[in-house]
This record gives sequence, structure tokens and C-alpha cells, in this order.
Amino acid sequence: MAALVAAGWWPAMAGAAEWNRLAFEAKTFEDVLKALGGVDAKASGDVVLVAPEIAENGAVVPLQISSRSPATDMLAVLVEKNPNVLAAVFEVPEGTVADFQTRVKMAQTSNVFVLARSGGRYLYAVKEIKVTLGGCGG
Amino acid sequence: MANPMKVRAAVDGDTVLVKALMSHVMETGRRTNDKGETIPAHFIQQVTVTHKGRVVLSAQWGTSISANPFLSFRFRGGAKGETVKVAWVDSKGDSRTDEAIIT
Amino acid sequence: MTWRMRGLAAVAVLAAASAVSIVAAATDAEDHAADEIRKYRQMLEDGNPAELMEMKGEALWREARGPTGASLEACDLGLGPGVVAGAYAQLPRFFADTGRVQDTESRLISCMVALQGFTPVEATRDWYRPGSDLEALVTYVATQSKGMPIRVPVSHPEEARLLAAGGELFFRRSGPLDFSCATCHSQDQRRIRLQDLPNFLNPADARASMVTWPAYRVSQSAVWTMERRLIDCVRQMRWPEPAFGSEAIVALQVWLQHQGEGGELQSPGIKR
Amino acid sequence: MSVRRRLFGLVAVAMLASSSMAGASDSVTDAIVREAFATATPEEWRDRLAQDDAQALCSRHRNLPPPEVAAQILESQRATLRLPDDGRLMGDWRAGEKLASIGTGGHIGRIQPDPPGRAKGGNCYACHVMAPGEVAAGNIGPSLTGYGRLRGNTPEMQRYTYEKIHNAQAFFPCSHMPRFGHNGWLTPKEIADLVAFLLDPASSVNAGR
Repeated sequence: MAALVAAGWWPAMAGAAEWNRLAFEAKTFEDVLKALGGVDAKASGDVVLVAPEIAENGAVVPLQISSRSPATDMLAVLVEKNPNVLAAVFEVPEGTVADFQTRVKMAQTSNVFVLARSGGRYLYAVKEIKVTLGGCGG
Repeated sequence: MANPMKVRAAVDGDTVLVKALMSHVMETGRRTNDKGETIPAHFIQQVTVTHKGRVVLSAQWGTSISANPFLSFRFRGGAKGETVKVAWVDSKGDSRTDEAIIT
Repeated sequence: MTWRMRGLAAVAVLAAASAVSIVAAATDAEDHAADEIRKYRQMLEDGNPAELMEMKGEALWREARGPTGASLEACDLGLGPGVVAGAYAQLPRFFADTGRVQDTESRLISCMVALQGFTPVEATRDWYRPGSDLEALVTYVATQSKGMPIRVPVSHPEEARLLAAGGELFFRRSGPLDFSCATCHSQDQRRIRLQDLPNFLNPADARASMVTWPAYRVSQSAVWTMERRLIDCVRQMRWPEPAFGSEAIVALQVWLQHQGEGGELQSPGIKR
Repeated sequence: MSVRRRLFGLVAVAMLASSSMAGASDSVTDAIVREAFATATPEEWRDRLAQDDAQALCSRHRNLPPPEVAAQILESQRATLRLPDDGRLMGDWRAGEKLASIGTGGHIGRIQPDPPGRAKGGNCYACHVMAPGEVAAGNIGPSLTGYGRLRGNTPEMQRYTYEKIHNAQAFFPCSHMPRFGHNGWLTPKEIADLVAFLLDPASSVNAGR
């Protein structure tokens, strides 16, 4: 895959085939963890989620996710109360900083988890983000 | 055909800061149109960023990523004038590749 | 406000007096919510998807399109044919060739009809759909006024007429909720739910608001132009849908831009 | 035309929501409004665009009517007050809480109309802080947190609260608050539910702290 991308060419379906359907269709944190190859995960201060506590709209919730654990090779974002819990998985190659900004949709107020894999261990941080209604009813 | 992305890459200390805005509906498959019909899911599944033939980021996304996605991150080893390529593939097999010169 | 006190039932006076004690208690929670919303907005500022529409709009502006196969590069947005920089900051304005005061949307449509040979129906088709050509063109035109002060001309009699009408329309109440624009936008420091409401009677507020349009609305996944914004305000007031490009919508824009005169455009904005 | 003469003319058509544009207002915006809404149906004109006397007067005076106009509005609006037929002024506070959150219903037009029959709410939270647990509350109107705890729920308070929601302008001429009952936006039962949301000691509005 990487080689194909590097060559500037890839068959369109190749990427889709590798997509981790099992993980993205999972309905719980535990099932996502399992689908990503983990058994259990530990809360860790090395994993950081920067996000507003209140989102003005659930369609776009800005997040900064990072891990200070040196051997971090994967970061994932999970929104507990979304129909499909897993939002994104970032593979972190050597030389790339384990620190990303992305934006997720939230169907309702929910816990948001950042899950990191570091040296084969799974670590997480969690924060509740409140999703609020707009005023005009639109 | 998919609309172009906006990609920026700039040297930031010993890293290159990459920012990408992608034009995509990111449909969840759970919304209905004004006739009450379900709008089929249509979302970016795979994002790959390369620099000088090396993958500097490989991401998989689900339906929870917001419409017109924004992504920002940093990698080491890039220099001014070099090219960063961002590519995505979505759930319908559509794809798009755009690039930026590191400034 | 003495009239307010007259003729009031005694209970109403009591009710108003006891409301004061509640205000302090509500403030801490409100402050915290306001801080978090500010953080939310700050985090959104970097990476505004409206930039994608700006790119699309610029391509559309330069592309030879329509029955005549012409680009819009000869379009006169008020500062002469082909001058885009600064044009948005001075719209709406009167155009002698159409005999009307036009906003950015309606002027672009005139150009699409005159230069590219589109029919008015073709030029306005699906204008309100996210990602529409018009949305892109307006975004492009507006961003070319970034950093420039809003200064709409009001010296032509037609401009003056719409300025006066816009001011009246702002206060016009009707419909099942008795709403007018002024219901939400005539007091300082007000919010609807958590959304800050600019007070358009206060020039500082009017400037701060008007400089942020057009804006990407995250709740809509689309850039909203001022026409779109105003037509939706009318919808939210539960009025029927005003005609796109109608004088009423242009008049409101003349008045709003006039209230916001001098504000330096930051287009495109990003909002809830 | 003097305000006073206008007023007499308006009193003659008082409360006729179907009064024509020309009859309700002679402002310079009339032609502009007619053009903008040229495709509106006669029903939409009657229910949504034509102004009754209070709307026309408040528009004309930019919501700051001089004393004699304010008194006139107060009088005409007090005359509209109606209590529910069954006499129940306080309903179910939980139903009221729900209504206070609903901001949808009644949108028309081509772009984003509500589906037919979509619930209409009072959308009180758009403008008022109410239950302390709801952070997304507006402030166009005063905070109503602890409303019943501070005022009690005597029959007089129930009646005042009901009437205030029914027609705010019977108390505050040109109030920004919709005349929910008078305009038929909320039913008497729904208003009673909102009264309960405000006054019932068990309501989240009155939760102690």
C-alpha cells in the first residue's frame, strides 16, 4: 500500500479493503480495543485529549490527541455514545509526532477516549464532552 | 470527481507541520433526505501522507469524522522545497491525491 | 422605561424584583460555559473548510462556462470590470446597468446571465444547496476583501431608499411568534441558547458580526452567504420564504452593512 | 398620520389577524414586503405576514411605544387573556420541561420545512436559563431558575404565570416574548405544563442548591 502511494498510483479499492471493518463497526470500547489487537487498556497521564468541555454543535467537535509515551505507534479516537464508537485510527511511523488535530461528530453528550498503543501496551485518556442544542431550532 | 484538498506544509522547528482540509460529505448512512429516504454512507476510510516516498502518516477513519475533514500533524526529516503528498480513499472507492511544497 | 411599570399587575412587579436574586447564582455556571464555548471556537479557527469553497469559487470565476463560453473575469462587481479585490466590502450598491441595488449574490447572477448566457433560472438553481456554485463564487469574492473596511455607498436615491427600508424591516414583527430581527438582535450581550447574538443597533457589535460573513457553518457543513443567513433567519421567524435576491433581503443587507461600516472583513468566518 | 389617529383606526380592526397589509401598516416597506413574499399563499399572508395591531404598533415604535400607545396595547392584550376551559393551570412539569427544550415546528418554505405534524415547542431555553443542569440556555429573557421556589405556587401565581405565557404583552407591551397562547402556538394544556415546569416544587427548575 505504502509503496503504491509512493509511486503515485493505487487501485482505488486497495485502501478500502484494508479498512478495519470489525473495529469501525464495534459498539463498545472493549470491542474496539479487541478489534485493534488489545486485551486491556490502562488510564494514563501520558495520553492527552485537548478538547472543549462543551461543543456548540455536535457536527464538528475539534480534538487534539497526543501521547507522550515514547514508543507510541498508534493513536485512536473513540466516541462512546456514537452508533459506531471508533472514529479514527492513526498509525504513527518513526519520525512522526504522536500529536494530531482532527474533528469528530458527536450524536450526543458522551465520553471521548483517546487510545494509544505504546510498546504493545494500550493506554487511554477520557473526557466527557457536552453537546448542546442550537437556539433557533434549526 | 472529488474536489481538490487544501494542503499546507511548513517547517516548524525540527519538524514539518502538515495541515490538510479535504472536501468530502462524510455521510454516515444514518441521515435522511428531504423525501425521507436514507442517504447512503459515503466517507473517507483511508488517509495516507507521504514525504519523499516514505509514509509519514497512515490513518483509517470511520463515519464519525466531521464533514470536510481537517487534519494537522508534524513529522521530522522534511526540508523547505520538498513535497508532501496527501491521499485519501473513500467508502465508494473514490480517491484523491494532492500535494504541497514545504515552506 | 417608566411606561413598563404602569398598568402592570402587582404580581408582575413582584416577579421582576425576585428575579434579581437569581442572577448571581446563574453567573458562575454561565461563565464556565462561555469559557468552554470560546475554547471550542478557538480550536475551530485553524482549518476553515470555507477555504475549500474559496478555491472552488476562484476556479469558477476563471473558467469559461455557459452558452457563451465566457469566464466571469469581466464581471463588474461595482469597482469596474474584473475588479474583485475590495468589491465585497462595498456591496450591496446601485448598478446603473440593471437599475437595481444588488448584493454580491444578485450581482454575480447578473454577470452569469449577461456574460455567460445562463438564464436566471439556471444561474440560481440550487443556490442554497451545500457546495453550490453561487456559494463558492460568493466565498471567493468575499475573501478578496479580507482586511478591507466595510463601506457601502448610500448616496444614490435607490441605496438610500433600501437603507431606510432595511432599518424598518429589521423591526417588522409578524407571524405566530411575533418575531422581528430586533427580537434577537437589539440588545447587548444576549445569547440564544449558547450562541452569541450581535446587537445590530450597536455599531461595534454590527462590525464584529458583519466582518465574519460569509461563514462556514459547522452545523450545516456549508458556507452560508449573507442571503442564505437572512433567508434562514426569516424561516426561523416562521415567516414564508422570501424570494432569493428580493429587495427586502438586499435592503436588510444595506442596513446591516451600514451599521457595520468600518469593520475590517475577516471573511470567511467559521461558526456553529 | 398621527399615532393617535392610527390607533383609532387600528382599534377598529383590533385583533383581526387577517387585516390586510395596507390596513395594518403604511410603512415604506410594504411594497418591498409584497415583492419578497409574492409567492406566499393567502393563508400564509393571514397567519404569518399580516400584522395585527400589537405587531404593527410595536414595529412602528421599534418596541418602545410611547406611554399612550403602551397603555393601549396593554388594554387590548389584556382583553385577549383566556384561562383554560377545564380550569387546570398547572399540568405535568416533565411534559413542560420537554416543551421548553423543543425549538422545532412550524417552519415552512422550500429550503428546510418541518415535516407535517412535527412537534412545536415553547423553546423557552432559547431565551431563559431554567433548570440549573441545562448549560445551553439563552439570556434574551430573565433567568427563571428557582422561579417557583422563590415565588410559591399560590392560585394567583399560577394564574399570573399562565397568563404571562398566554400573552406576555398583556403585562409588558411590545415584549420580545411570543404570545404563545394568544397566537395559538401552544395549547392551553401545553401552557399548563409549562406553568408546572416553572411552579411545581418537584420541577428541575426548582431543584435546590
